[in-house]
Amino acid sequence: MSFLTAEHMTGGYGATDILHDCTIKVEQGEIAVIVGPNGAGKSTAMKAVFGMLPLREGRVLLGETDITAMSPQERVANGMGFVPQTHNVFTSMSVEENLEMGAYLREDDFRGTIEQVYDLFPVLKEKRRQPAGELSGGQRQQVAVGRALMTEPKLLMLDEPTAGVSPIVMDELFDRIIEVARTGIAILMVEQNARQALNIADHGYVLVQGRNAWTDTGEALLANPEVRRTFLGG
Amino acid sequence: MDLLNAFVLFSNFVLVPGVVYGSQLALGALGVTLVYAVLRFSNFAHGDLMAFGTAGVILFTWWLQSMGVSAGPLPTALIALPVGILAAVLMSLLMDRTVYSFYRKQRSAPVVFVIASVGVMFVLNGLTRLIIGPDDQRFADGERFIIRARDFEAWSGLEEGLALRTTQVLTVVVAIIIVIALFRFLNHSRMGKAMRAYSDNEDLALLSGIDPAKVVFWTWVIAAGLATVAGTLYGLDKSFKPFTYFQLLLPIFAAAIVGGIGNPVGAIAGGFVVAFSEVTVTYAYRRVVEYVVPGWEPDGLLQLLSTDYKFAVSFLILVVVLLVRPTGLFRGKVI
Amino acid sequence: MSQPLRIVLLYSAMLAAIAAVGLVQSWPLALSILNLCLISAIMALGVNMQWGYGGLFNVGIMGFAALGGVAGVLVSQAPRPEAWAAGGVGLVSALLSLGVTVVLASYGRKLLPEKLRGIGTVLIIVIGYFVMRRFFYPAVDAIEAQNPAQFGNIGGAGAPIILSWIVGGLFAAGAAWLIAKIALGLRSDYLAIATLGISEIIIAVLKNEDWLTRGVKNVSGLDRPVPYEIDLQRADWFIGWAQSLGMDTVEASTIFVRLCYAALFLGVLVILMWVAERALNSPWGRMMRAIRDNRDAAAAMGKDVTARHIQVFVLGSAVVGVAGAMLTTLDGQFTPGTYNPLRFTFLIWVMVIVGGSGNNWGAVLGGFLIWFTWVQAENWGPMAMEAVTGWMAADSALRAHLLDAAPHMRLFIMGLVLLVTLRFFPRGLVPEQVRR
Amino acid sequence: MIRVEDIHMHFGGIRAVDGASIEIAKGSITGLIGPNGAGKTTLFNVIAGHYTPTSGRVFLDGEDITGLPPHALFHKGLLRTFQIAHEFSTLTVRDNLMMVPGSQKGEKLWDVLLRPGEIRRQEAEIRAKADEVIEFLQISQVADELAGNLSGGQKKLLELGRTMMVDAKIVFLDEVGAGVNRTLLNTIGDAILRLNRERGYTFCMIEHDMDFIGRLCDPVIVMAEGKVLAQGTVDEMKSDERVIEAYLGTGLKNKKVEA
Amino acid sequence: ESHAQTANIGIILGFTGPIESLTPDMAASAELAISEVNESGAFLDGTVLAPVRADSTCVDSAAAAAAAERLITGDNVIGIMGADCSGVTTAVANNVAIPNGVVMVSPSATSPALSTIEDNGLFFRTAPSDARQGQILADIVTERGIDSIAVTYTNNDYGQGLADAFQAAFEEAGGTVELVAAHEDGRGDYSAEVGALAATGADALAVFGYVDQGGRGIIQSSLDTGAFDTFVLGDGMIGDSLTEAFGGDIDGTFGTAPGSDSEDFAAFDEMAKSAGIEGDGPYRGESYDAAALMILAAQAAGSTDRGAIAENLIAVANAPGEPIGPGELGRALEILAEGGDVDYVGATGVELIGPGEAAGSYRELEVQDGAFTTVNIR
Ligand SMILES: Nc1ncnc2c1ncn2[C@@H]1O[C@H](COP(=O)(O)OP(=O)(O)OP(=O)(O)O)[C@@H](O)[C@H]1O
Ligand SMILES: Nc1ncnc2c1ncn2[C@@H]1O[C@H](COP(=O)(O)OP(=O)(O)OP(=O)(O)O)[C@@H](O)[C@H]1O
Ligand SMILES: [Mg+2]
Ligand SMILES: [Mg+2]
Repeated sequence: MSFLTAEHMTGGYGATDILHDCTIKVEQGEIAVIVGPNGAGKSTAMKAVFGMLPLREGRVLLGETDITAMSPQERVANGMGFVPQTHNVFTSMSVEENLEMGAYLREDDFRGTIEQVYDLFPVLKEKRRQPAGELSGGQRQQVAVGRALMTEPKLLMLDEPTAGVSPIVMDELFDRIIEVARTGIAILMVEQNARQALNIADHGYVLVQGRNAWTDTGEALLANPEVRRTFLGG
Repeated sequence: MDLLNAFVLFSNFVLVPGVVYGSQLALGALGVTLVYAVLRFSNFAHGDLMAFGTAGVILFTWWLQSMGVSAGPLPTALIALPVGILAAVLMSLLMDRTVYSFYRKQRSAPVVFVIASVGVMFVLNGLTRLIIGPDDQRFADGERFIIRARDFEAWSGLEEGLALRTTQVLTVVVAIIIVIALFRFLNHSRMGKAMRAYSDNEDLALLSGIDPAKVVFWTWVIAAGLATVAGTLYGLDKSFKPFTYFQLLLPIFAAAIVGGIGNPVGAIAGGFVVAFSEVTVTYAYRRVVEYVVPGWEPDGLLQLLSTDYKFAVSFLILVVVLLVRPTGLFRGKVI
Repeated sequence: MSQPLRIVLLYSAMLAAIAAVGLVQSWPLALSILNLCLISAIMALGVNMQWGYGGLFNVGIMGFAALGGVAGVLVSQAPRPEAWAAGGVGLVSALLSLGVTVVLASYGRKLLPEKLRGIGTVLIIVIGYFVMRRFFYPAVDAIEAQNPAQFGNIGGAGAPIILSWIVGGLFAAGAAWLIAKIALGLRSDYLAIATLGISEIIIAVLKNEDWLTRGVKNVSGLDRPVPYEIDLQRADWFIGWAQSLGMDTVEASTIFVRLCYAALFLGVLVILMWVAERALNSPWGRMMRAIRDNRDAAAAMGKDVTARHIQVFVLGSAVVGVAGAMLTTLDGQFTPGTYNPLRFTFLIWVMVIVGGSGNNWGAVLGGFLIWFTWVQAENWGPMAMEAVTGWMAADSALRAHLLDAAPHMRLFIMGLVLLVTLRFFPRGLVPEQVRR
Repeated sequence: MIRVEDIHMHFGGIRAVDGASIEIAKGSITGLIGPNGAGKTTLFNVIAGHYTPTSGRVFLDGEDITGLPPHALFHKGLLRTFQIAHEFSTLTVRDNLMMVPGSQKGEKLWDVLLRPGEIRRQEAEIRAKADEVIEFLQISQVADELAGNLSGGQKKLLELGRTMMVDAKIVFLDEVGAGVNRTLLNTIGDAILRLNRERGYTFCMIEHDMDFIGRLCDPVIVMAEGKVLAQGTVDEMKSDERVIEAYLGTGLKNKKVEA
Repeated sequence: ESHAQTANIGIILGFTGPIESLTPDMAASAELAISEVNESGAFLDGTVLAPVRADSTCVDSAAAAAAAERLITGDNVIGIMGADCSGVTTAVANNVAIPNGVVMVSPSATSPALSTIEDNGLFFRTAPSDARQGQILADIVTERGIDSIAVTYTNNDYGQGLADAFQAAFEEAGGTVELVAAHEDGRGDYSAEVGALAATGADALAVFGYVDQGGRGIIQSSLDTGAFDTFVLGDGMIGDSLTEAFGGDIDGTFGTAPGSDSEDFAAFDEMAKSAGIEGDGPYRGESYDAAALMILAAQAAGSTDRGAIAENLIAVANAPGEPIGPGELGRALEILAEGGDVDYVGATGVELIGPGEAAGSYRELEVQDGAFTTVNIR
């Protein structure tokens, strides 16, 4: 019984299903990575797990509790954090306010966490007063991840966190993600920088057209020639 | 001395009325701007919401007066204010429940909300007249003047008088207080930030654990409150007539937008821009000039433009401002 | 439901409703409603071009409609040589000096050296303004002195009023072009308030410049493109014809006249509709939708966004102008007081959105539905109130109060209809279709 | 082909681009890399006419094009993609592509009314072309989907696809790779090479994926803090201290410990 | 009687829109005449009259025409009391009433242009023309020794017509009009107008508007700023709500209102109040008279035939005949039934001249100790 269990998820945005009996599991302290071609349904799967997509079939369990019916903000309250792929910052609010919004539900003093985020992404400290909408693509991405970290979730979901960030930041980010995982947080992320991602992943899911195509450990998938050829660019 | 006369004259006919009318518009514009900022649409029902809330205040005021309650020198309406606000709030929430919430779920385009608000406007328009009728209603009481023009002349020994009314001072004071309060609320309170976040990116607000229902609720509470206060102050200062309140909608929107819609500070600035562009441009400066430049007796009235064009002028100035600052004086939203 | 089917159903429902009015109340009424529906539909079509295709938030419709009306006066009114004799020269010279000023000012900006540019232009404009006043006011006074009770204005060209439909379109187009040049840089609500402002200015001018169209003194008794009922009632051929149909001559005449109008209006609507449909379903329409979706990307893909915006803004306004002229023709009079934003701007917007913006069939249907409700609510309101208060004691104060308020149920019902329709058709009765 | 002379682009106090001068040789595939916020996208926006620079000049084949509007530059054969996808969300994917070609008869109202025949013919051609591109980008299954409903990566592909609809002189690609599946990215890489070799397109691309840059680009320009930091072949850059320090870094510190 | 047949009378006024606050009382006054007749039971051997209201919106000609169309072809009214604002009135007359041969009696449309429409003798009005009132006001002002005055008028044909007439007459008589400024009704704020008017330093301010519209606003802010304290009022401004609002502050203010002698109007006012018409806006008397005239004309014609009513209207309005005041409709009906002649005077001293226009005489009123009192008849 894993920490997050999303099984047999079937559903879509309209008439046609995008996900077909898709299952994803994450353990606490582990990193699970979803890879797959564009339009395979990775982001959709993430949204489904987070309750932003009506599921026709399947259920989502967090720990013991069935959260299939929960609204997104309730899931946040239950310790889930999510960084969407697009539109993932409050463009009209300053960088700092973006981080504060991440800590919206926290009653304790979160100054410390903000500082940690600034250590992780020094640029943001310089730009703390600037509206996030004026940031560069990569800077936005950093704000987005920072926002999610602020919630101090038990399960952190990231949809392509490294898209458009420079290599140095990407490495930093992965390092940080590993550290976060070490603190016992479950991490589920979608990545197109699949090699680096699978490198640090405990489990990998390859999604094709809304179905689980391969499911294995990170190393195993990296080793799998078929997977390499068709999804990791040889 | 003459300069002083000139100044008093100018204040009496331009400065004071301008400031007061400006604050009245500003209070209205604040409500519009808030709804726009958070719920992302221009709420055409605001004028009639003002009328509705004020009607509530008036009815309760009458009852108080019949009970012999009064606020001494201040208008009784101030005591009745909470009741009117409550009425307006309930109405707004009802309208949100029955009308707007549906389109939020649908994720309809802003313009659909705007048109829906026109529908709400019609409905409120009918209701208000059903309750209190279309006629002119007077409910001001207490001390009307702080100082009358004549008394001022006598007191100051100047040739020109300066009249100051309780309601005028009241309006300005309240306006200032509300603005400051609202500003702190939006920028420093938790709910205030949540509102801005929600208005910026609804989905992401969800992901931060913000409860949209709460945000919407508070937005309407504040907007309705503002509407009622603005309406009541206006009614006290001038007089209450539902149709006039509908007419106020245009200058109010003008104010909100020229200031930069979605931006509270802008709403205030806009209010004054509109008010003063109405008053100053059409004022006949002859007597002021006669004081300032002794000996010169201009034969004309030194009126830049006839008052027939007062409304047109205020809009003209507005357009010009927008051409210089395309998103209003204070960088408003673009949706 | 497929779109064509839906269109057929809704349109026949609408026509049935109008027919019902004819059967239950009277045919002249039904027809006069129909005529206004047609005009409203054309206005809605114009607005739809600007919003539905171009995403331009024009809230100055009132102004363009009014300009169309002005055309009605200037085209059809009898010429008034004495007025021109009195102030013609002055007026023309005023216009000339205005033109000269504009030209000088614009050239001045280029020619003058950097430093003097600002003050230079201002100076030119100020001087020009006073020169213009010099000619303008005497001329105007002279003209307005000419029998003010009856005329006191420059009269018109004495041409058949139907020409004014074209001229009105041109007037509106001209104004729109100017406005576009100035204001189209603005986005969404900022453009809205700017256009609103400009339309208010137009109306203010029409109300106060008596020499042009008599200001608030109104121009009435404009001639008609169709026969007068009175004449028909006196014409033997018509009387005979009416009797052969077994109809009362008076009613027959009113019906006949309204049918003539209906035919004319329908003609215009059909032509415009044909053009609009062609345009919307062409690569041009695709380009407009692209621009509406994302200006930057469209520009990057080589589309001249500004030019397209001006184009569609001018076209849409012209259509509104035509409708405005038609309305003046139907009323047989021009009354600046008529033009208020609620009736001539917001109501039209309601038509477009309820009908379905971005879809010509929708906009037209919206025009029909909303006008129909607008007029019928006028007596539904009181009827509803009667029904509501029926059970109360005849002399109860509450009942009296409610009945007094009955007329205001008009707006109330209007609002309800609007909200309900929009509730069940959030994207409009005939929504913009996704072209697959 | 493109010469950029000492461009400054300031937003209020922020110096997004602060005196950058670059040359893009005809027929080259020039890479533009640099840390987040270095000013790359802003520079693109200046070149493509979306911003008028605070100071500095841009030349296309020796002609000064500073401050020309984007649509004018398009007709001069200068195309660009957007880092944050700018799809036409209420148009289908196919229409997104079909609207691109310039000087379409059907975009002139008169012709629309008077020359339906010609237009139909032209549309047929454009449609065929669009379908080719769709085929190539492997998005046929969503060809008739509204672009607004595409997945993040699909939108990026659409961005690229639009530049393939016309014969361009020079194409600016702003991180087309970000969020695109690596296998597909390789095929895209091949396509870029082919367009470059066979049709003589000049490319300038911003990328953060060094393998991709490595495969395609020569030379590579490195920007940092609004200025050009270094320039040369990929390998030179990879070994350039400043570049490593500012941009590349030294790879993952903690490798994953086996569970 | 149960078997009595009924006839409808149309009342088309702007129940919604700019003058929505004036019209209810106007309509009620017209209905007052109708119920008076019904109670008398003397109309066309017991025919019962039923008022049918319709909304002219005051501004929307098209909507007004449609509403009138409904009255005439739907409810087949015998005649129409209305419309109010000149714009819609002209539209209704030209496009609906006249084509259908239906009588229209407007209580408030004063536009001179209406005198010249080809009305086939179908259009009448009980509101006197502006020209005459302007003249009279000018006389009064000069007599009171005021020689410089500022004028503001509500920006419609009534206001402008009256202002023009007044200015002409006043300057004729040697006075100076410092400034004529229009004001729009229903605006939020009038300090701009008052500022300009005050700057003229004129002795008094003439206000030609409506008592509970812009006119009130102007007076309000004039008093507040101490700009003027003497006002010259047109008929639209006469009303107790004005004195209730400003009481003694406007003592010495004077103006004119239609009405041959104060008794008649007082009598009407009496009836109105007792019938529960609290308000005191303008045109109530005219509305009552308008309805009364149509009914009497029908009685004189001995039928509710539309054409016949038109033919008899002038006759009942003017001498010769027994003068009829307000509240005497029953008597009038009797007389007419017996084939006698009546000269309807009504609340406002109706006298129809030329093409169906009223040439009423005027009462000169002055505010004394915070109440309007008639000081003279002209
Ligand atoms: N409109 C703007 N207003 C203010 N600052 C801006 C604006 N656009 C960009 N900036 C700032 O300019 C700098 C450069 O932005 P730019 O988007 O060019 O970076 P970049 O090199 O594209 O980075 P990335 O690789 O992350 O896309 C950033 O620091 C950003 O904050
Ligand atoms: N809002 C939406 N409405 C309808 N269809 C959608 C919507 N969003 C995505 N889709 C469709 O669902 C499919 C999967 O989308 P999704 O975003 O999950 O892909 P993905 O695996 O995240 O791809 P990428 O790697 O490019 O992000 C795509 O074919 C897309 O067209
Ligand atoms: Mg995705
Ligand atoms: Mg970038």
